[in-house]
Amino acid sequence: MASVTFTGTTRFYAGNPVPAVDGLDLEVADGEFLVLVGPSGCGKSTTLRMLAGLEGVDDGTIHIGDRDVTDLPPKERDIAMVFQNYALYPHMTVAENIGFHLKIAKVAKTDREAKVRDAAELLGLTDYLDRKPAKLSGGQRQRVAMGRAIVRSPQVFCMDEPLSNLDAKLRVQTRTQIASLQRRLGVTTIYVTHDQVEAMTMGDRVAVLKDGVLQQCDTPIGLFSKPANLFVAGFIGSPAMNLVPARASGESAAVGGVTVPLTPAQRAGLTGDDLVLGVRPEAWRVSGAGPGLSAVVEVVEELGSDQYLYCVVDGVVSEPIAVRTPGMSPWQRGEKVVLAPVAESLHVFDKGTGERLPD
Amino acid sequence: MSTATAPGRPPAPGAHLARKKRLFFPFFLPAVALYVLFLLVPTVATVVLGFTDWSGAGDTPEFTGLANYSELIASDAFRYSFLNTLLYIVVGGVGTFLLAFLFTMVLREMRGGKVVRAILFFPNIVAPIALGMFFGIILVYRPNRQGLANYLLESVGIDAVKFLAPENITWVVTGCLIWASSGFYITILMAAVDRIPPYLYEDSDIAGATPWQKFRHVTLPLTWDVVGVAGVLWTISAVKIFELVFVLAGPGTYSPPIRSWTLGVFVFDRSFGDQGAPAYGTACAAAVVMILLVSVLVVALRRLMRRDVIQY
Amino acid sequence: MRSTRLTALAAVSALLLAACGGGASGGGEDALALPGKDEYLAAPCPEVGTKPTTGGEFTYWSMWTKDEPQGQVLTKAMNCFTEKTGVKVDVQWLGRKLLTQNLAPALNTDDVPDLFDQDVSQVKAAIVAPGGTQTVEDVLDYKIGEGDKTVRDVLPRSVWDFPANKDADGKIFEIPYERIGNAWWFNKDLITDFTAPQSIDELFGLFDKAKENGMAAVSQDGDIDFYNAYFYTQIAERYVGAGGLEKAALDKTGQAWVADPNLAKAAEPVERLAKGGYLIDGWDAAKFPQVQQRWADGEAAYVFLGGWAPSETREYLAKQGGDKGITYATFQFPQPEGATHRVVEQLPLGFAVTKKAKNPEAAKAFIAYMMNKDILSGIATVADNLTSRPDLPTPESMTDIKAALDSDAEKTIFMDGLDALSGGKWVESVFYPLNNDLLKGKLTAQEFVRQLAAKQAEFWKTNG
Amino acid sequence: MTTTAPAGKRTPPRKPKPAPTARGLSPLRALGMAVVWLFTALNVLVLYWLVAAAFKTPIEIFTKPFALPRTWFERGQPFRNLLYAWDNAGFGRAFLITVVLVAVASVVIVLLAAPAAYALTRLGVRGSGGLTNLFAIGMGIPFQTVVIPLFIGMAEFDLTNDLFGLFLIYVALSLPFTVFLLTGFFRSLPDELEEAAAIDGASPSRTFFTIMLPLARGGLITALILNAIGLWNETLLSIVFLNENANFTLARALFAFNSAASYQSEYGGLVAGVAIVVLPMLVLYLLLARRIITGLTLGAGK
Repeated sequence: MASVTFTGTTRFYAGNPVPAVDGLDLEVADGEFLVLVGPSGCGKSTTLRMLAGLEGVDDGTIHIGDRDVTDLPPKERDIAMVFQNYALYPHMTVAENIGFHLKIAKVAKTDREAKVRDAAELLGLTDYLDRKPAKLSGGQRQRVAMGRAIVRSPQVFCMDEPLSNLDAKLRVQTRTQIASLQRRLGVTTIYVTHDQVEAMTMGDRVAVLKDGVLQQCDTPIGLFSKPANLFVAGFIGSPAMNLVPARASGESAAVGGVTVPLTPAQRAGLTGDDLVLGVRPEAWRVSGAGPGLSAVVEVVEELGSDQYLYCVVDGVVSEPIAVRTPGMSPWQRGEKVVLAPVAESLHVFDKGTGERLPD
Repeated sequence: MSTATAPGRPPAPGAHLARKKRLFFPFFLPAVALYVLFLLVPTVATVVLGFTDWSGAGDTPEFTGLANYSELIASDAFRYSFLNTLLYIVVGGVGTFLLAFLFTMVLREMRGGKVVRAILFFPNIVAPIALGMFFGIILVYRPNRQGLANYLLESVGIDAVKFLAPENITWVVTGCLIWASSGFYITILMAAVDRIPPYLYEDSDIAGATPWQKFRHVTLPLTWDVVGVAGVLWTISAVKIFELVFVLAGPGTYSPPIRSWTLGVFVFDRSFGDQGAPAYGTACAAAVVMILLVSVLVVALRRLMRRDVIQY
Repeated sequence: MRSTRLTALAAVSALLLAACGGGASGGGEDALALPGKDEYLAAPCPEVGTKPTTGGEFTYWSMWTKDEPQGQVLTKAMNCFTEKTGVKVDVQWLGRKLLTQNLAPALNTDDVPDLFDQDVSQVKAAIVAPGGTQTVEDVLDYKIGEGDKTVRDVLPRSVWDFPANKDADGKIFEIPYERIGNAWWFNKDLITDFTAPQSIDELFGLFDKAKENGMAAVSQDGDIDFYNAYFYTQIAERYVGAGGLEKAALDKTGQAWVADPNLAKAAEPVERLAKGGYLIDGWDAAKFPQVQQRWADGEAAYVFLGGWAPSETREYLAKQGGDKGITYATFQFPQPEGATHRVVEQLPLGFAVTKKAKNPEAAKAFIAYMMNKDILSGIATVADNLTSRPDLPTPESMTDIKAALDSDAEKTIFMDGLDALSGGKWVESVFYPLNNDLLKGKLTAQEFVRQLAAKQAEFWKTNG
Repeated sequence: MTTTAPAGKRTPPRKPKPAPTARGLSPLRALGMAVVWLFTALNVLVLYWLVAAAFKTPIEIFTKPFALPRTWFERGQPFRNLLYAWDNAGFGRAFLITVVLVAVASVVIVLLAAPAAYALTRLGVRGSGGLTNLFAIGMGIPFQTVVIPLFIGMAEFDLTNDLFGLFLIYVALSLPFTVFLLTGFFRSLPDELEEAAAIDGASPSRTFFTIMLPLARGGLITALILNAIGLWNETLLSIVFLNENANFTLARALFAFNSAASYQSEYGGLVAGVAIVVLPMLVLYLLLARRIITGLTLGAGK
């Protein structure tokens, strides 16, 4: 086992002056499950492929443990990778697929077979060892891909969206399996996904990337409760946090008749008078009248346990504001309501820089 | 047109299919008629004529049973033709495919690979006769005025080679064949290689596979079916090699020495070729041998190459 | 632009056809051309002796190409014929392989030419044997446009009356217009102190001397089987006489080759030629005609070739763009020791008329017209070759060959007609491969005849 | 935690670093690279030689194979060799004949093969598979096998030494490959469009002409090009079936010219002749390389 350290790691692609990954500084602790998340094209896969040695590193370094692996070929890095498409060899049986890396590494046949059997047992694949991948279900294939990774007992797992080809139900199921497997094996894991639910549920820590730049790396709770900037705030959480522009005046900020107090630290951090208030859907108080933003309910989504209201607030925000209320609340479409944010759950961002203002 | 069916509902599939099927004969007959008339009937005729003695020119064919075949077996010219054809198919094929395989290992990840492929492919669209003439000129052995090939050899300090000497000519032709045709097979194989998902190669990279191991464990098994088809194509085209040999191995005016003949040259020589009255019967018998050879080889190849179909 | 000699060269046929006699000025090629070429082509057309009564047209498939000297002569002949008779000639310049590639297959159809030409022995093998020709004996009595002279009056009997020129009915099928002999050729400018060899030893003496002078002794285009065969057949004929080789080749047991020790003896000089390193380096990797061109370039002293040697090499030298010429000289093979026959090889080239010809009369009239001295002389003046009429002038380089052909020695067809046996298959599978090995020094004289005997017995078993 | 890199801090490298996998040169890879480049360079060299030699004198061809042509240019006759070949081998006429013959034949081949391939793949007629295989077998029959009976048969109808006869043969003998190639294309077309057309009330033949043919256009063009190349280069049949210079195709004329030019030491003209036959294909190839290559591989991959 070993830690993984990116130091100023940068990657360019031919013909593109903007780096795909820009000066990434990131440290993954030994045995940690780190999820890289971000929209497509954010550089998360590139980061993983640099770690695996499938991409060159144009600047900076990558260390696994104390070893500088920046320029090492993949096989010398002692990593295993699970691909999005599993990369199963269609002409090999399950057993051959799982044992392929060992075969290349010239592991003796009996030894190899034993390891393959162990891995198959661990993953419940024992009955399928003689099948070709084409004869397996999606979940089984996914497990074969996992088996191929764990059979090597590597120092690091690299997983590139390994669940994206599964249907929704299986995905939920498998994600817990992977997470628990990882905890059991204790192998440092870097896991790439574009699905923030996966990120939040699986990772010890989550690193959010955008345009090749690391936005924030923190525990799921940390990300949720203290998003470092507007991007992270909007990316984590579903429905997304409502971002309401406001104006600072004196010790408070005002928007559409609502006034919220600003801490001295927040005031000090402001670069101008414009700021953005972040309010999660559950942090609104809804009432028929009183102080707050007057809005009209446009859509009501009834989930039974919860209810989501999408409310239009004229002249304040262009997007409807999402509001979570308890299930079976009485709100109707077209109804006029007043929305007031809960002061202690407010997130305050500087509009100019997009950065979170300290509490 | 199908007014009988209610709007929004497809016409009964049976009716539609029956109407479609009526197209079959008008569509199929012209092509198949020409095919039968110009290819199948003549093939049968050739088989029949192979049992006769016939010199054409108003003469009538005379049934002679297997005489043509025993003449073929006894004929040095035929023996050389047969063995050379076999040599071109086997050695030329092995050489071409080895080269093509070597190229697939490199071209896959090479920059400018597409341009290189196009350049390698070019000889395939040149008329074989032009290739033959062209090789005839560049392979000239003539001290102080060497053809291009020997000029190059001498300019790097190697002694000129008598490429066109009869004892070398089969090998030279083999080389030329490989040169001229490998581009085609490289292209076919590379198209198959391009269909292999890149992540399989990435996984082998992570496993630490060498280029040979990647070829052995990924490229070859996953292109096996295409290799099989390409092998059949090679066999079919190599059996009829004619112009290249005729022009390259000989003075161009007369048939080349029998040592360099192929079955194609043999048939041509006996029917339209060198001196003397045509021996259509013998030529037909040799043509039958060509068909037999190609059939046997293709069947053998298919059997040899048989593998499970790969499904991704 | 048109003043350069190369323009002239490029457009040579056009210029010549247009009869621009004075045409191109002093270029290399013209310097090498025989005097009289321009005059010949520009000369007015002679009268036609026998005019065809029918047919406004006939078809002629030619063994020449348009641009070759013979092609130019024939073009002039056809133009004149058309001018004088109004009969058009539809000519196809098909080259040397017209018999088997064009004519023989066409005989299965009704689409045949009226007239064609090729050497007697090839025509006999490919066209006469399956009955594709009609006799041209009647042409012998056609007038040729020189008063009352007929073809028979101007052609010596030996030119047309010989067994190889007879069809199944014993009638002649070809009227020759060109006679080809063969000889050892050399350039008098390079070999100054030449004396004709009287024995095989003296011949090799010449070769040795050439080698001492830093030249290769003998040039030889080794990729043409029948060129390689000349050495052996020339010598062997002197031992066994005209027809002797054919007789040996027809022996079903093959034993004839070993029964007569002279046939092995005749191979000894060839073995000596091979093993003594007399042949020019690269002769065995030849691409015709490059090795004879090397002789023309002076890399080798001697070359054994037919009477076409000057016309082919002269054209080569001209096209090289150089301006050095050759003073052509020849000598015949010396009589080998103990040989009792005096034999000269010849190869008449002539016209034949197909059996299915639609306009035979016009074609035959043209044959007769071709024999007119003002037409036929072009074969000598333009094409550098011997005509079938002994009374016409001879190119200087041909005088020795002509003397040999006109001598009272036995005459035989080139290679004693071996190449026509069994439709050419005998030489192809029996003789050529072994002869090539002999000339390459892979076989001794004894091995050569022994293997010939064995191979031949095998051959006749299946080709009987 | 937050890092916002100042814009413009990083300048992209001239070319991105390759992955560490590509860097290690195994002996096999090194060999492969060497052979690939050697081979490619040789092909380019040979092409250059051919084009250059078409403008050279024989001495230049053999003594200075790499030099640019000079002599003919100095003499103001740069195209002398090409003109010579054009005039003396009858390439002018042959060129015209070949272009017309090849164009018409290729079009007719496709016109006949496309309906046949459609009938075999999409009409759901029983036994289609077997019939398709029957056509495929035709690809394996060497021309030499049928040329004698064909010649005799054509002679019966006075179609030897006749361009129409050769045209018929070209069309017939090209059908197996073309039908086979096109079955692949038609098979890969989706069913839905055909069904949609049927629902819209189009008759089956109308569906074929207005829906399926345009959809298979790529395949048809490929078939057209491949046949054109094949027929342009075809030599054996034209040797057998054409006797008169007036009828000669380019390859046939080149074959005749080859022997004549050697007798006449006409190396310049000879190379020029080769160039005249090859260069149009080169031009076509430069324009259509992708199409030709994908077409061929498609045809073979099926």
